[in-house]
Amino acid sequence: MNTEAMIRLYDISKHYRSDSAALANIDLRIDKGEFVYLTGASGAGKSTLLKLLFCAERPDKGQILIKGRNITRLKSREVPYLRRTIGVVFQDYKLMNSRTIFENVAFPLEVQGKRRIEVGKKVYQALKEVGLEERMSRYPLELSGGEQQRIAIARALVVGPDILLADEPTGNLDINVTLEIMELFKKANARGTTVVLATHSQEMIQRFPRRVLTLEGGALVRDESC
Amino acid sequence: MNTEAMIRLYDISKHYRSDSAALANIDLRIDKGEFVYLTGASGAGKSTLLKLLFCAERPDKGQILIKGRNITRLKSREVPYLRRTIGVVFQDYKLMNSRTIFENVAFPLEVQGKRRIEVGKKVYQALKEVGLEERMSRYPLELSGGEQQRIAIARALVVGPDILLADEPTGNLDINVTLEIMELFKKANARGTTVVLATHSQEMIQRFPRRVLTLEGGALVRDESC
Amino acid sequence: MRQSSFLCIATVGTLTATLTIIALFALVIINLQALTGRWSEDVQVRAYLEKPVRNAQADQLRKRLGSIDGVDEVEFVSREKAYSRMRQRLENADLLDGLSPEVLPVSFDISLASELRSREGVLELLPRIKAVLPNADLRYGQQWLERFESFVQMIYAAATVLGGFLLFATLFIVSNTIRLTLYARKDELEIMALVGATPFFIKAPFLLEGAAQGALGGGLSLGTVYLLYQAFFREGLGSLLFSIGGYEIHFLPASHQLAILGAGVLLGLFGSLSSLRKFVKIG
Amino acid sequence: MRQSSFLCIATVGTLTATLTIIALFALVIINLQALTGRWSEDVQVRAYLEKPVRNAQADQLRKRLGSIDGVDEVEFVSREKAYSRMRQRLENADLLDGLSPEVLPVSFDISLASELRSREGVLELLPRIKAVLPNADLRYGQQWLERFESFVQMIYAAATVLGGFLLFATLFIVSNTIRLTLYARKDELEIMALVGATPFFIKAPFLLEGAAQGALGGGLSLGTVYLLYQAFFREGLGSLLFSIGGYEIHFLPASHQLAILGAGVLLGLFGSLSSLRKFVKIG
Ligand SMILES: Nc1ncnc2c1ncn2[C@@H]1O[C@H](COP(=O)(O)OP(=O)(O)OP(=O)(O)O)[C@@H](O)[C@H]1O
Ligand SMILES: Nc1ncnc2c1ncn2[C@@H]1O[C@H](COP(=O)(O)OP(=O)(O)OP(=O)(O)O)[C@@H](O)[C@H]1O
Ligand SMILES: [Mg+2]
Ligand SMILES: [Mg+2]
Repeated sequence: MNTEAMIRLYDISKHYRSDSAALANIDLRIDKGEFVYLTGASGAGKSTLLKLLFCAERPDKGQILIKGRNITRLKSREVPYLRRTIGVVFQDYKLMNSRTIFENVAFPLEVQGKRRIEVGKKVYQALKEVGLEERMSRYPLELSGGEQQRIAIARALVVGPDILLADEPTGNLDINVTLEIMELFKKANARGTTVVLATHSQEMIQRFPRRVLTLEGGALVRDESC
Repeated sequence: MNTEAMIRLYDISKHYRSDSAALANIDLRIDKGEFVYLTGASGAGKSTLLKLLFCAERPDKGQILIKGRNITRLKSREVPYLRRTIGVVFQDYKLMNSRTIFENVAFPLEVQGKRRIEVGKKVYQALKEVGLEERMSRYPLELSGGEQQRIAIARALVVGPDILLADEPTGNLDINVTLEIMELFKKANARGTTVVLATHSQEMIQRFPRRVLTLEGGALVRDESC
Repeated sequence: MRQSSFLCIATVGTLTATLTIIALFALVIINLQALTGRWSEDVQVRAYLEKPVRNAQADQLRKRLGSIDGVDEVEFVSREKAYSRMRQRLENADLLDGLSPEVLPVSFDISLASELRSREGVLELLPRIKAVLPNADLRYGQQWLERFESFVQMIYAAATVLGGFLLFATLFIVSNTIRLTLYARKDELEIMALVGATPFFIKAPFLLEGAAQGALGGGLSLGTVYLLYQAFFREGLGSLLFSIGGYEIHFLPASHQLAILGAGVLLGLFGSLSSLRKFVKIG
Repeated sequence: MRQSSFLCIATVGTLTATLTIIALFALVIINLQALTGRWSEDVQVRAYLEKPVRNAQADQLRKRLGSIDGVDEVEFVSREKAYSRMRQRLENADLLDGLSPEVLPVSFDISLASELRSREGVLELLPRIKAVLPNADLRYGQQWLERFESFVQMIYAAATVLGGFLLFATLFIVSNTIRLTLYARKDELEIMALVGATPFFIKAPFLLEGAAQGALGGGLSLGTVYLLYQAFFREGLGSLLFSIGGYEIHFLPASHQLAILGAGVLLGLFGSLSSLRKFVKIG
């Protein structure tokens, strides 16, 4: 435990409804530069855990530290600045349908006030890495499911985030594209990005063995380093 | 070729944009009671092909027969009646967010004017088969990604359709649930439903070997019966 | 349909607001009409005769005048009557000291059939009176009558343009609002079509909802106008208007109330219908 | 923002419709005000004296009357003047055959300071005149003046209620419409927040858009009103109104035009602002 803790959860619980817990008493430490799988059955709480990490949901109980900072009671005007250091691939993509692919991927950069030329270059680069630079001027609804998913990945990676949270990022992708995407994640990881990847795919975990966190009914039941 | 043809495509082409073909010169015959995989890389045209079969898109060229009937130039007031014989699992689920899970699954039955008691029984049964009968009174956005996907499957199966078109129906499901869902599809298939399942998962195809159609850049490049 | 309560409130609210404007407008116009209708009852022609006439002759003239088409009643004002009237009108009777009845002209007071009680009606009637009394001096309070009438006419003309535009704007705003609420639900409309619903099956509940919202909006607007009427028009104006001669400001008559409700239902119905045509597309 | 052209049209259209109603309303009220203001210039008091006075005395009285607070001008009407006026007024001069100037009363025509040219003003002034001329008979066209005034007042009161409600309804309808357009884009607003945009970054373009739409709506409404004015009010009414004494119906003055534009911008801005508060939520 010499390395720095990137994400630290202390006794986290989350209930959407009073009768059932989506997450229960989670304690967890993820170090800087780690690559972690988050797995578990459908409805186990994977997405919920990720949502807590970028303040899309707030825990009912417990504390969350990101880079040593307690984000549990972050003021809402500070939330955007936290989010800028985190790239998120949403399970349902969350692309803006009235904006082009280019504008979608450029958005997180514009939010940070980056210069136009820089934005253009970075967006092109990110789209090229997911193989969709030719779709740049289309709208999300004009793309196939897998293409939309890759746009979501490009948007998460374009800012060079400290943390990458990817929720089922290859659910709609064939194996070849999945391998390419995993290469991208590993490259980002090698550059220092801490990666948390929620997935149900055992195949992926076997091909790229890393530390695996397993949720079951909201509880963290296993934490295996490979 | 003694069995009856359920789906018949003659020289089908589809362009969303003039510069590139989503589907090109597809000829295809799927018999009544068959179980067929539709595979291919992301953007190969799988979803487009399925969309043509229930008239969500119209081909630019060629003819499509469903149960011997040419649907290429179906009048728009006849389209609903075609769709009632086809269950569709959409790649992006397409649940109605302002209606409860129960109402979502009941909708295709109500459309057909089924009696209230019958609707209630069938919906409960269908939700039970995907393991979500307890989520009945929630709204789609209150479910996890995989749960929403299973609701979409329940809605497609609840009517006992002649044809089931499933577009990446287990992309967000872990292996256990996937196996259960495949059992459901096989059961429906055994009852006489013709199944066309678009997927990128080689694992699924290996576990349940069936006829596999492979698309590449809009062209049908392989048609392998196991 | 939990999430759509905002959409529902938006539609009903807009319907209520626009119908209230229309109804308030109708309230004002109807009362102006009633008030000016009442005042116009005073319009009459007075014919001063060139020289005094004997009673028998006056009687004969009175009959001839009375038989004119458009004349309601005729009263002969003899010199004595004119003098006593003047006496009555002047507070300070001393003024009449130097005046004897003989210097006053005799006249006929001719009241008009109700449909002629306007400047135009008077102008139509004058030649017919002139035919009977060629040398009489005919007076009918020109200046004030003309002003009053042009005033009323200006208001009616303005009301017509404003009211016409109001109706048009209401139609536009309401159908716009309904279209927006359906736009917000367009994904859902699309999904319904994709799982086999016929256009009628999709539209029917929205049309019913539109009609119900329209009826509700109509009812609420009538309620609002009634409250405004009670708060501002009836009491407040009653004390403001010192000499409207016992005229009491009315609320909208039942027929108009029904028309507002009906307009609400029709707006809701056709607003939904026209927008649904746009958003419900099969295949 | 391709798909949102419908939303944009909806907002601008609603803004245009509502602002047009307001502007038309203002147009009518402003012209009524100008017209009645002009007519009220005729309001004057005529004081009939009990008995004839000599010129010197008349002059003295005239001066005293003229120095009364609220009196504008005073004219002495001698018997001769009264006779010639009557002659002028009566078409058929034969009527005056039996009449000599001596039977007519002398009077003062007292015109009022502009702020007193109303029934109330007259009533305020009467005692002061009475103080100078205790026995005179004071007349000021009571009946017509009263009616005309109560009529005007009723219209103003109605205009105030209607106008107030109109402003309120406009505010409601416009902010409602803008809220609906933002509701239709609420997924997008949510996504922006999720990828790290600050509320200001999200809101700024929508506020700008709202202000621009408001300005556009204001401009279009002014254009619409100008067209309606040209088509209906100026020509059409001009020929309808036979005796408004050369009064020409005006278009809205520049200050009001600016106010309409400003109202559009403010409506767009605050409509967006209040709705954005509802839909832009971080964390
Ligand atoms: N907004 C919500 N309101 C109520 N319940 C919710 C909500 N979101 C999720 N849940 C419930 O919380 C539990 C955990 O959901 P979560 O989305 O975290 O699961 P998951 O592990 O991501 O599953 P999946 O693999 O299917 O995406 C589920 O039972 C789900 O029904
Ligand atoms: N509405 C549309 N407008 C324009 N192009 C489209 C549209 N829908 C799909 N396309 C394009 O057509 C091609 C085929 O799309 P399709 O959705 O059929 O692919 P797919 O095989 O289902 O891919 P995936 O596995 O990623 O879902 C893609 O290149 C896509 O970009
Ligand atoms: Mg999930
Ligand atoms: Mg697809």
